[in-house]
Amino acid sequence: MKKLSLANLDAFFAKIADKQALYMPIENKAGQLQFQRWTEGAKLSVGCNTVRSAKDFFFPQTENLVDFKVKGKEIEIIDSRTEKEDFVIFGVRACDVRSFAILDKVFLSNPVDTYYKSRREHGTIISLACTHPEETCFCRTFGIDATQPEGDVASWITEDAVYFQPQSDKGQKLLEKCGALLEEADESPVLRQKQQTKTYLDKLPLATLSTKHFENKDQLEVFNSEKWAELSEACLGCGTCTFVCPTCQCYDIRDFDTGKGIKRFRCWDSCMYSDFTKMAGGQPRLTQLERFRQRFMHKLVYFPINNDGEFGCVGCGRCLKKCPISMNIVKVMKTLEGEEK
Amino acid sequence: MNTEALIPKIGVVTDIRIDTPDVKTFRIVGLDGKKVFEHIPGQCAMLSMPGVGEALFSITSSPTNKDFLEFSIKKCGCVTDWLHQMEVGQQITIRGPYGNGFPVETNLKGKDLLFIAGGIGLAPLRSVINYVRDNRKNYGSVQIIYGSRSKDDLVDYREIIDEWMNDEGIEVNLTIDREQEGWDGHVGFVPNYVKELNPDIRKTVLMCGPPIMIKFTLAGLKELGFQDTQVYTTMELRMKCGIGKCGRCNIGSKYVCKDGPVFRFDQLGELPNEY
Amino acid sequence: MQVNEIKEFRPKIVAFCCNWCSYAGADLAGTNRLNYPSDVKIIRVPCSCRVNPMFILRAFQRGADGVIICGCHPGDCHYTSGNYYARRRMTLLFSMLDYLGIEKERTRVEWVSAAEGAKFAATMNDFVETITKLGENKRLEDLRCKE
Amino acid sequence: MQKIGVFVCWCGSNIAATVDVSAVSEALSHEPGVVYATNYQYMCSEAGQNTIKDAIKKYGLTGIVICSCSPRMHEATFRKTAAAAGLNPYMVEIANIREQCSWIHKDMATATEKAIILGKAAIAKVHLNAPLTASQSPVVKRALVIGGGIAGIQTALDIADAGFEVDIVEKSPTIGGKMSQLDKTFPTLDCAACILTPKMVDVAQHEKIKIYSYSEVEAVKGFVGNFEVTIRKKARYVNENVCTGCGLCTEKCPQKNVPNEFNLGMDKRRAIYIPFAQAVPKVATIDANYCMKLKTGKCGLCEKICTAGAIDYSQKDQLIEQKYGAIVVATGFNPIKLDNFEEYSYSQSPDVVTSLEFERITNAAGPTSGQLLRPSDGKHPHTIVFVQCVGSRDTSGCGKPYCSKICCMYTAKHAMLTREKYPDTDVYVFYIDVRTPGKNFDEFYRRAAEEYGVHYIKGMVGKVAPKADGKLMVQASDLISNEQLHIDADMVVLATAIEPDKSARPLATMLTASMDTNDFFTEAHPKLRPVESPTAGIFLSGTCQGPKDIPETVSQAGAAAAKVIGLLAKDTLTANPCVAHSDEMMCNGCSSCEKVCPYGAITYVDKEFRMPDRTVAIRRVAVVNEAVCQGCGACTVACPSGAMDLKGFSNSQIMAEVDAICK
Amino acid sequence: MQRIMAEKAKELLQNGTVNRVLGWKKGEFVYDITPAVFNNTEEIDAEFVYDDFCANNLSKYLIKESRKEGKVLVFLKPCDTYSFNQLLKEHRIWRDHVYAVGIPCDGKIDLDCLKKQDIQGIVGIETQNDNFIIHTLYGDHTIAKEDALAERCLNCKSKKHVIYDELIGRDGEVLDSHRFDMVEKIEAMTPDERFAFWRGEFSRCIRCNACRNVCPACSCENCVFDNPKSGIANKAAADSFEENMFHIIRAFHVAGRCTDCGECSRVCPQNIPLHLLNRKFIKDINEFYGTYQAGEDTESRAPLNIYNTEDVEPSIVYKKGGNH
Repeated sequence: MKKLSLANLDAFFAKIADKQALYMPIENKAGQLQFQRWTEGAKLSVGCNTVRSAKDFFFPQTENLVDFKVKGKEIEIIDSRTEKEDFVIFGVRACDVRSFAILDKVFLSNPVDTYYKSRREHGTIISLACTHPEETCFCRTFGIDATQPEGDVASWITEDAVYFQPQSDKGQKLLEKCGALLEEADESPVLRQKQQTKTYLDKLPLATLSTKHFENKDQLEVFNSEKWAELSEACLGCGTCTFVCPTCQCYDIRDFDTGKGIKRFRCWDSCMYSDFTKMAGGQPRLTQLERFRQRFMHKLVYFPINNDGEFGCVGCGRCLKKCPISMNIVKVMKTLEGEEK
Repeated sequence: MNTEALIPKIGVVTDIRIDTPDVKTFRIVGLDGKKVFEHIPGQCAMLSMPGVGEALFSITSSPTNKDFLEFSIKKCGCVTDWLHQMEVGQQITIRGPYGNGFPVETNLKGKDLLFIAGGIGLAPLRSVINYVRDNRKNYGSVQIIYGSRSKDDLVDYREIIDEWMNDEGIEVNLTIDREQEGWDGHVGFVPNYVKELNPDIRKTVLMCGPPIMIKFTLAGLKELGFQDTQVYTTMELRMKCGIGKCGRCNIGSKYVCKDGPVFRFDQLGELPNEY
Repeated sequence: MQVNEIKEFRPKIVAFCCNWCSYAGADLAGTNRLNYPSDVKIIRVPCSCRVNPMFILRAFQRGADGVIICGCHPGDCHYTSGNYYARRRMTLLFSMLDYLGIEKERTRVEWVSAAEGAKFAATMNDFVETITKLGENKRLEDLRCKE
Repeated sequence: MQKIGVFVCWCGSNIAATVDVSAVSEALSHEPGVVYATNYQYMCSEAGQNTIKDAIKKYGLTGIVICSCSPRMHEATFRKTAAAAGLNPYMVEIANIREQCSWIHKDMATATEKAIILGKAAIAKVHLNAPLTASQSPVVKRALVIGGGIAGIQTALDIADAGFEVDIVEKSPTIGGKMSQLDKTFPTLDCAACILTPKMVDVAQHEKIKIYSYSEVEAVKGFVGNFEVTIRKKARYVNENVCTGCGLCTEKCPQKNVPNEFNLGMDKRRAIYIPFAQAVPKVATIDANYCMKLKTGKCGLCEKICTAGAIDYSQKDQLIEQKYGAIVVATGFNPIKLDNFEEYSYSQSPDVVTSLEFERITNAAGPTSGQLLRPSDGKHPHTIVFVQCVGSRDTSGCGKPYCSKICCMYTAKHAMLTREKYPDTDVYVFYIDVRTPGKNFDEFYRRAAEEYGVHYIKGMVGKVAPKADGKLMVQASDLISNEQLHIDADMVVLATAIEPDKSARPLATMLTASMDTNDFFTEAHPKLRPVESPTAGIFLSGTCQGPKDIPETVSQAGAAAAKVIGLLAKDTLTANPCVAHSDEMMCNGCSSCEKVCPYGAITYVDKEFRMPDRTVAIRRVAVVNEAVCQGCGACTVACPSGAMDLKGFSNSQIMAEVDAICK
Repeated sequence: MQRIMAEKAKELLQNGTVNRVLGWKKGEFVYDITPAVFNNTEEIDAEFVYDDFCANNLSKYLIKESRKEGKVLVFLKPCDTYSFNQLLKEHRIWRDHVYAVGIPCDGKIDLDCLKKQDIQGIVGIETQNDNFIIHTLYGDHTIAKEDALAERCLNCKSKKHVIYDELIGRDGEVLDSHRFDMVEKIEAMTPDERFAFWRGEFSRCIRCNACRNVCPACSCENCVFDNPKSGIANKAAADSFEENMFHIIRAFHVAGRCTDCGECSRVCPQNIPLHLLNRKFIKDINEFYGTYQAGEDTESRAPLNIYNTEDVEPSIVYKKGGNH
């Protein structure tokens, strides 16, 4: 374990930012935490989690896939990608780090999504242990330890220092580069902090939320539950939950005619949108009930079926905070479970 | 498989055949004049005109055809409208092949096969039929029951008459929905015709057509004594990426573009009825 | 003169003209051989009230540097009231664009009658000059549409 | 995709001198969808048109772009050319490279560059053109004239003389209107009754004209060529067909104390009455507000004495439905109420009268049998003050902002006639301006002032106050000599502003015809279409459109009739196919579009829809009446959902042009 | 209040006036309230809630609910009644299928106000006079009510119910609010500052469409931004232009129809002050064409659907509209 005096934090950031882009949670104009590029004088904010998840780094809101030029009957295909630059994300919480593993299962499974892969390879993640979990947090439900986050480097911020623990070669190399600022340290302050945080985690209102009901579940049984109607009743069909979710990865591919050529891009899409599955031949999910059900079936049932029981949720609690009508995965889980009792 | 799954290749349209008033068959080769890729019968490919859109279509030609790919496409939307007004020599983009295809080298081998198709549903089956015809010794008897609204709406009519009907060991049963002048064949809906023909229940069924036809034919087959495990179908649902990632083509836990489009009915039975 | 101008900025200007007054006014400017820059391209619409804010934004997206809407003088609308509606819509839209910090001079409404060929030409000369001074539209551009 | 042909015209040297036409046709030939591009000296010539026709046939063109002069010049020509070759005429687009390119630019390079861009925009548009067919609707060969004054009478007669059926709806028991109340007419001083009553008789006797007197328009549906109108025929308790108009009942009726509206309440009539001797139709009407029989059930005298047996106390209002091809509004005017003008003491002194009242006083059939007598004491007045602009040109909000137009002249007439008949009378006229723009008008005014010795004083009357001796103290200012005047007058006559009849506003709503803020009907175009309402099939006659005198009214009435005849002469109407269209799947039924439509072309229906979730829902959706829509496009922008679009100038077409221009 | 409302709902359900009730339902925490339809008295007893967190404007749900069979009881706060009225005016709600009960509102809490004051881990909230006592995992906080209220409530435009079938409590007055202060502040900026301000705001937009989907004025069957045929359909705001366009066009489409209920800003996950766009239009309309409050009545014509021959010219923007 390495230790960095808090007084040296900016120097540490400057050292990293010297060679590559460095991102971290910084308060924006709206008073929200947002991953932003660090520049001299920017202030790291660690009060709570960011509003948008860290998935943007690897799966941005929109990205250009390929360009076309059309002339007469001929088409030219242009792969306009350029080499990505290396970057470091500091301050990713345990839940968000886990979300990368979930996204990996989608994007890195065969056939590999090279756009995602390239970003993934260029990014180094310095995670940060939580000290003041929020009432909406329930990462423990999915077996995540908020005090011991995954990532290339794990970090803990105490009153006077930051402690680092490399967890991958990439992480190791990053720390080596900043070796001058770091010193070997005893991990007892970290252990003390973990202990303290655990007492909070135990007290969280959702501390006892369990996925048991959904483990090895027959998909038809959950699918056919009568509770979906009531749960989806007030859903506005917006994409807030989807877009703040660290694991939602549905996308749409569209063409944009610039007048000088065609740009094919992909962008976030939401299964909550009424046009998500609309196609020339018809619409298989006709009502908001079906679309709402799809989102939660995917996270709680389909994803585990296809991924050795791993759920498509990391308990970050963003949707609990941001849904305009306060309907969320916790309510869905509790309601469906309650039905059985 | 293509290393850049989302970046297409260029295909050149070398032949356009008008099958029915709203179905055309397009022959496509690569820029080098060769086949763009190899495939398994039942697989699909994503065709697109930049700026118009991208859509997934079954490959209609058989893998045994070494020269080109063919797609029979029915006009029913923005992309297909555009494809229908193309002329020979037009370039389009193509990527694929996608999906599992029919188990022609495993489960179907040595079996007596019954093909049931309605309308444009013949398109994916034609690939299998021609594959079977070209590897005749690997399969048992072949029966094809094909129906459409009218004589004019029978896709690949010439090929059926000139080639399939002349093949030994292939029984072709055609039907149209309503009486029509110049038609002395069977008249009636496919599900009823299947029941009338009362096929041997040891056959393996490959079925494709409009949902309503599938529904009633399946019920009819079951009445005759067929099991879900004997019947395969293929679906084309709201696919966008073609590689199981964009998240819209799933039926329950299965992605049509990746785990399908060919499903056996016993598999579908375990999935939500959301298709 | 010509030698020193290395890269002269030529604005792209879209003019929506109502069929009955302003388009005819533009025709009259032509008939009288009145000069105005070729940067102005006219789109004929039945009435100024046909101009949807969407069109104006679309023009800026596609690289226009200025958009001008010409209609019959208030009270003279061929359809009696179209320009009155256009006037309200455009006033509010322009005010909103200004509120968003987008140069207000890039959008304009002028009433030009079928007899005012000279006014049409003068208006266009003036508008082109204004836009040329303002320079390229940067605040309401779509980078994808720029080469 | 369309197969497009591009035809670039040289227009001799008009275009070709400044625009490199072959460069244009060459450049445009590479645009998507263009299968043929050429240029020619004169595209509008027969040879040029043949080039187009041949190309349409040879290349199977589905759309053509002509780069030439303004579409205002030759769009119709080329549309016809296309139609002759079997191509829908609305698949033609014109790129204006003459008026808007070659004629305004001097430099060939820039002009050519611009011409190419204009051509590209036209090509981009024509890609999205759709064949349009003008809709046809039959014309009901019958006209309705609302209002039976001189305007309505003249319009009806002119239409009927052309051989079309006309109905007049008049809300009072007789036609004739305001003109029937007048004595003499300026500037010729001929007798109003002498010229009006023969016309009224003509109307009554015309086989093509039907009069619905004592009737009002209740409801209007439909559109140009095909209006469905409901007329309420009010109960007059007299069988019109039987009544001979002998007038016996009107002499015997015991209820004698009813204010006589024909004489503006200055004398009395009976409860059963004929408004005046020459009334048409000359039948009696029972005033239900005063008739004892109808109010209390007692009396019944008129029924007893009527030899024709025409009295029918049980009569009810009758609703008549009739179809019309055209409607003429001729609802006329009224003097304004003088409640806001207390300074003239109109409500306090009977000797302060309006000009119309003065007209009755001087009329031989009036309350004083034509003797100029003061209403208060029946004595002959020796000093009369006329006040001009009472409520006209008044921006204070008390009166009307406009000039009532007729007052200067009738005041001159009154002053002159008074001086002629009673030379011993002093006549003063207070005016702001004297406006005499009409044939022989100024001569007339000058005669009044110069020959007849009328005292014209430029100035305002500040106050009229009744004095104890029965005289009226008129306080006024003389603006020329700049002094205050005090005149003791026997009578004061107020040239009261006129305003549209109160029935006009609800009628305009029924007709979806627009009105200005003063409730005058607006014209389709103030200069070019002055007798038509913007709403197709609705025509304007007389003072409902604005203040005017009799000759002007009559000529406008004739003009309106000519327009109606022009409409009714057609068997069917061909509508402009570039009209608005609502996509009912997207329509919210919010009524925004209806509100901005100047023609009332949009209505709403509740329609059953199969919703995406397979349920059936009833939704309110807009429907555009293509026969009424004129294609301005106001609705398309008012519609937030984009359901409303304009054929021929659709959102996508205009945006394609924008794209092409900005490329 | 909650008890009175629940009693009223049960009474109307039992006497058959209505067959269901549109109200708010409790959540997991104190603040996560969900709009819900209650079909019987048991459901009301179990889950019905009305408190300082019931912020949702229920009028938009009536578009769907009023088209169903039977009559629905809806509880409307003063500002919600304006939306309800506006929707009635646009024929979007079937009036005879709705029983509207006006309820008082003292302003609703904005959770972000609490979070901004570093209050997190909220597990409970109590009201004490003019203060809230907030229990969190990390200790209690006391804050003044005023510091917890949403901006729209601090600048409440009206406590008057413009339409209802029945009113619970006393009706309030139209208030003299300061809701245009921030608009004026922006107007007073230089164009460069304004541009920077809005770019900063819009650049955070993730195009989740929450603002649109929650907006009672955005009641289109098919939004132009979802309709490929509209020519401006866009899903992602792939360029800063599209971010601008979405918000400009959306604001324009609701101009003259927006009642300033403030739901758009409430639901924006990125805290973009969308109400400042709507208020700009409202302010301009008031200044140019006379004061107009959408939803105040059902008869008046929307300012963009009417005109006056004496209207100001668009060039007023050059003279007036803000700082240079």
